Amino acid sequence: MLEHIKKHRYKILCIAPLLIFLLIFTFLPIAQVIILSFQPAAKTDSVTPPGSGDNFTLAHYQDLFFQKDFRQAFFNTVFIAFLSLALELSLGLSFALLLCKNSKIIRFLRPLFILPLAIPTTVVGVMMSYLFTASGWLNRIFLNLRIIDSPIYWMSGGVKSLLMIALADCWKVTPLVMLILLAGIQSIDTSLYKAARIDGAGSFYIFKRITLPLLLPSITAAVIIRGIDAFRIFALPLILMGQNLKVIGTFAYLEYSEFNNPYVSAASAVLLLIMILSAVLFYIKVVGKKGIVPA
Amino acid sequence: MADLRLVNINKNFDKVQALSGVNLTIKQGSFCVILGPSGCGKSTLLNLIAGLEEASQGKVYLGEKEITGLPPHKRNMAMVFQNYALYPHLSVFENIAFGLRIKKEKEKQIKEKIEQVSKALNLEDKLGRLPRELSGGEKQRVATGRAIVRDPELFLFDEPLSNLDARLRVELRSQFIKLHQRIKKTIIYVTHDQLEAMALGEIIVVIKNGRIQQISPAQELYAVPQNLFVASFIGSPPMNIIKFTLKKKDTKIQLIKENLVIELTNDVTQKILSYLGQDIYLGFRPSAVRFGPAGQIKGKVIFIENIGEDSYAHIEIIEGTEIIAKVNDKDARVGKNSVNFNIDNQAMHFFDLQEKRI
Amino acid sequence: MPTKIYKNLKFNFILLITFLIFYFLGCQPTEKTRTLNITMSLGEEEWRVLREEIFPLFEKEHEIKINSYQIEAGQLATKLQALLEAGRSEIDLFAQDNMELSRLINQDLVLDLSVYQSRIPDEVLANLIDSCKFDGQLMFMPFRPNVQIIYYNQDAFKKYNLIPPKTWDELLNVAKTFKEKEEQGKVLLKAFGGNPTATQIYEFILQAGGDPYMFDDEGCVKAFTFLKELWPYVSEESRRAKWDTTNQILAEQQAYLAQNWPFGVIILVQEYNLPFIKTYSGWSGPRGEFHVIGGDVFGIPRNTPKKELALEFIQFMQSKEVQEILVSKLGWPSIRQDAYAKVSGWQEPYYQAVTTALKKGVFRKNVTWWPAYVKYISEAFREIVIGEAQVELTLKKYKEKLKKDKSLYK
Amino acid sequence: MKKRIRAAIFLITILILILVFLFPLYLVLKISLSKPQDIFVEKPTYLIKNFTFEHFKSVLLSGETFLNPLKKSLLTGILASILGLLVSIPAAYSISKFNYKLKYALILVIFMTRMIPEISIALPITISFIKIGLFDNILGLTLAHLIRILPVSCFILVGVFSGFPDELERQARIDGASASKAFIKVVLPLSLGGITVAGIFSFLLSWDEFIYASYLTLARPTMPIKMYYYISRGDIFSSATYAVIITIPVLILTFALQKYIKPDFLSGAIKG
Repeated sequence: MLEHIKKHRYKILCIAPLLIFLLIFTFLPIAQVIILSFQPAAKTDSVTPPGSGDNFTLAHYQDLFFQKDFRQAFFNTVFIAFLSLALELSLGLSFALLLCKNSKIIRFLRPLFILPLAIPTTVVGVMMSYLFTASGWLNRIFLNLRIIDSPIYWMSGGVKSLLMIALADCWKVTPLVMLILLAGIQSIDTSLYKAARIDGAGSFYIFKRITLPLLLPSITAAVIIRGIDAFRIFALPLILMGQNLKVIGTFAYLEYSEFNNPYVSAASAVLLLIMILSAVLFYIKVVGKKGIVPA
Repeated sequence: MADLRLVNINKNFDKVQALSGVNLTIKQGSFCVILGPSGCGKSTLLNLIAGLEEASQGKVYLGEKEITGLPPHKRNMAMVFQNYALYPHLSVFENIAFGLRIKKEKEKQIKEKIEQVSKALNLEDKLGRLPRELSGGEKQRVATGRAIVRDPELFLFDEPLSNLDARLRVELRSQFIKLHQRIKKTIIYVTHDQLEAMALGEIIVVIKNGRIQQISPAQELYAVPQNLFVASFIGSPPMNIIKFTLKKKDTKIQLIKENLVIELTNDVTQKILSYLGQDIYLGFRPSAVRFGPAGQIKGKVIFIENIGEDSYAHIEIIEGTEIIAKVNDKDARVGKNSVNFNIDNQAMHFFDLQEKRI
Repeated sequence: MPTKIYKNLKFNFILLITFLIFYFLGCQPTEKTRTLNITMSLGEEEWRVLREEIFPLFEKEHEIKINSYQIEAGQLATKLQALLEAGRSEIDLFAQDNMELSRLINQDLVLDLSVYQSRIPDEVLANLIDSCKFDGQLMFMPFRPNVQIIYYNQDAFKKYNLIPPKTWDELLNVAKTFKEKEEQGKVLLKAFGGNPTATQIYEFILQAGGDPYMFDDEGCVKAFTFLKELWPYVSEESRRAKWDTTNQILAEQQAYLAQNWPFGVIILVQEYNLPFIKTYSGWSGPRGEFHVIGGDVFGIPRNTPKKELALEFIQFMQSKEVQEILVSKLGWPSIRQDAYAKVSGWQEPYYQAVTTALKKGVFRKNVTWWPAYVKYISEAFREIVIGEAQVELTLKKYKEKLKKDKSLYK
Repeated sequence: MKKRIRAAIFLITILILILVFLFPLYLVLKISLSKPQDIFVEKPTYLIKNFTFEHFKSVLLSGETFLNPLKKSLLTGILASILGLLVSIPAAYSISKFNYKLKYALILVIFMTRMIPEISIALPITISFIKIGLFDNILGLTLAHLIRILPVSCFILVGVFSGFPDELERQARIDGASASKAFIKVVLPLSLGGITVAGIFSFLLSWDEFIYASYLTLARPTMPIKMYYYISRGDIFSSATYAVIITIPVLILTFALQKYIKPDFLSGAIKG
């Protein structure tokens, strides 16, 4: 083992600062949160730093599963995550396909598509509240275009609000997915398209049998980066729906800041961590090697 | 039968004139090679025939049917690319079967055809592999297999051997010839390697800057180059070309350049008499040099290249002008630095100042 | 091309680093002079008056410098807790919204001030002092009472010749008229949940003679039944209505009648100068007119070394002289009976609405489990008023839930 | 002829898409530029009726209350990006040299830090920051922002360096350069584009960060905190103006360096 380290001495030296930083400033706090989630809710006056009580309890996790609130938050999170991921991938892919030509105009217009990525989430929250209110712009446009005859009450909870949050999140992040997929598309050798066209393939067939499979590694990259953040959504649901529609992120925040229950908040955060980790590992197993290393 | 006819083809990409005034007829079943330096428009011509690119002006006919605007998959042609263009994510079997799957042929039929083709190209044990696991030669054969299995009307090869090592190239060349004899379909083969062109092509089309220089069988191309470019491009080592002034001294016709004087015998002179007093180009192959004490031309040997059973001497005849002469072991005395030689008058080529053959 | 860029990039890269190091070394303020760090959550106009006219008086008298910082009500508790647990005391005195006090108590972040009750001037209203107590312990000091007033769109009311409603029935009638005339509800209720919704229901229950914390007594049932009856005629914007969005809804004329804190006057009238916005104290229910008294209270972080200076500052702020500046310049209701000052011109009519509402003011009993109450009363509101669930049964259900959660609090 | 029509249709669809896609941003711009009486009406118009710069004037000329947050946000953003790059460039370069399995595992471990809600670990981190004296100053906020930045910049840079042909570096080593020299002389200059992209993303992540900014600032708020102040007071004009001001530097950044944003830097470690 020793000479192995000696051989890679230089590499380990480079990675050290990164891993040390991450260890101190993220792995330790995460460990603290995990420990907190198993600590009994001792009747301490203030939240003494965790690690003091050493015994171990699953009370908070049981408590979570019996809470209708948490089950609802769990469903909302999964629903929003999958909906926004699906939207982002399909929109991102169509934008990428549209913008992959390198003509001068496209190169000029492409940064415009990157703009939403640059806007802070607090600003996006404000913008979306202009759009999605009962008398907001979206209803007015739909009414003018006769798509709907009476205004949709986006903020009244239920599937409509979930769709609203997914759309808001997807608006800000689709550019990132577009850029990742654009990278994948532009790395495909164009002579493949020529060969396929000569073999008699139509453009849809080419997309299905060549572009898509070769894009799998980029799709994996997009799913992993976005998937993690989609489950972890917090700012948008809080700004747009507050306590009316909870996702695990807002549930953990409110449980801690409003309802003075740090243990349950920590437990819900840990559950979210386990959920994301297993989702990512499951995806990698399903996609397998060909989904990760480009052909 | 379906001859391929290209009529007054022009092709330009915004400012660059890729093809201009191309008229070409390729008889059905012939092995036609399109030869030219890189960037002369030969690949553009091939893409145009395949339908991957559209001609700016002009028409393309296959037999009686005009196919100018027809999309590639309606032309029933197959093409092999320089970088093979194998689908990296599909196995060799799937790569070859790609065209058949599009035509929705039955699985049994596909299996049979691929068995047959893979046996012919000895790829039987490679069918399950992925392209990146194959060697250059194997990749090349898979690309060819993919073209053959579709049994197209016409084959297009875009410099398929340029990425391979010399020995493999020679081996695959013979396979192409055998392939052509077996399937008797038209093959249009693009290359920049004139040796390959001479070896393969029944008909060779030489192109430069988008213009056809000459269309003729290999031997005629070597023996009767129609212009200076074809003359210098065909044959290795290249033909010696020197500009002389044509003079008449009492009854003798002479080629004069500075202090070098070459007298020509009468049988050669009829066709060049009209150029008396003007400058013309004299071209002669290295094999046309005849050493001997009576040689009119005196020169100094610079070095001798030995490549296999014949070797070539680089001789400087006048200040700054060198020629290459083929030397066989008989002329051992060439080792000395100064030497005399004559040029076999029958093997002389003459070109006017417009580089046209006289 | 890259190497050329790389050359001068490398040069100004180093330049930037040196500049940054100098800068951020230099910007650590060295705190030699005696200072008092206080935090509040005020509007820009309010900050200007305090910093230019009030703080200098105290600073001259005690030769100290006051550092005043803006912290949102929702973010104060977290900062105090972080500072306390890290053993640092950056904040010596804070003013906090009296709706957000329970977390400060539950996490034991403030100093018990009972022993200093005698320092409060006698002119300060007695019930105001009681509102700063938790289980009889004086944990905070009165700073500024506040009460919500009703904003209404004068033009709209004139158009349908309606008068601002003074009773529940008139309110219902006004709501029905607007709905009928403009096929969209124009009376705004706070349905977003959280403190805005809880405070509104608290007032309706008081007006129906109930005890809000009983959750399911006769008054509560009457209040919820009325709200259930009113809801169909209410503006759809109510779902997103809370204290900050109400101003926008009123300004955009999506609603013609809405209740909100007086800070809306400055924004709607002074900043947006909307002529049609008028105010009055509000309506009364079957058992009379009641309004919850909100506002801010002073608190002292447990670990501050400058407790004495902070207490002197509180006393200074409660003095007659300061109260009169606050009344005249900002139209704040005074905590003293004897602070009579003329409210400046344009603010006068709006100030009237605040004083009359204050006369009908009632203090919310301070309980540590207020957040749990807010959570369940909001859910009850959503289920009964919006979801049209049965009143008594649902209230009982949430009463049980509240009882179970009380154990989490002190 | 057919080709030109297709190109025209193609361009029109893109313009429509841009219009639809950037409509929310236009809304905020419209509010920040129009007079109150245009906004506070039953049916506000689509176009800006009468222009006014008074909101921008009032914000830009408000002196310290505007300049301080801007200065802090800009400095924190730049410092965080530079520190982020200084840490992640060497690390990403070594990670990109491992075989794909190990590389993938490392990337997942680094991304583990982003799998827990930011809010849950924000408080313990804030407490430890305050303990070591990093309260309310630029260094503290920068280190806090690095927590968000490092995983992303590492991911991008591993992608950039994986795509880098090894022959160039080997060539430099043959010419006598030591490992670090080869890296600085050959690899760094040529992957400058990818590093810029990582820099831009780092700046973006720091520029719009809210949670750590609200926990770790007292006297000197950052731009998002300042903007949240106006949102929570319901003052839509100042919040819209701040929103536009917050977006402008990023707009300039992306446009100025867009030739660097060659998309293939973003395919991440997966390009392998």
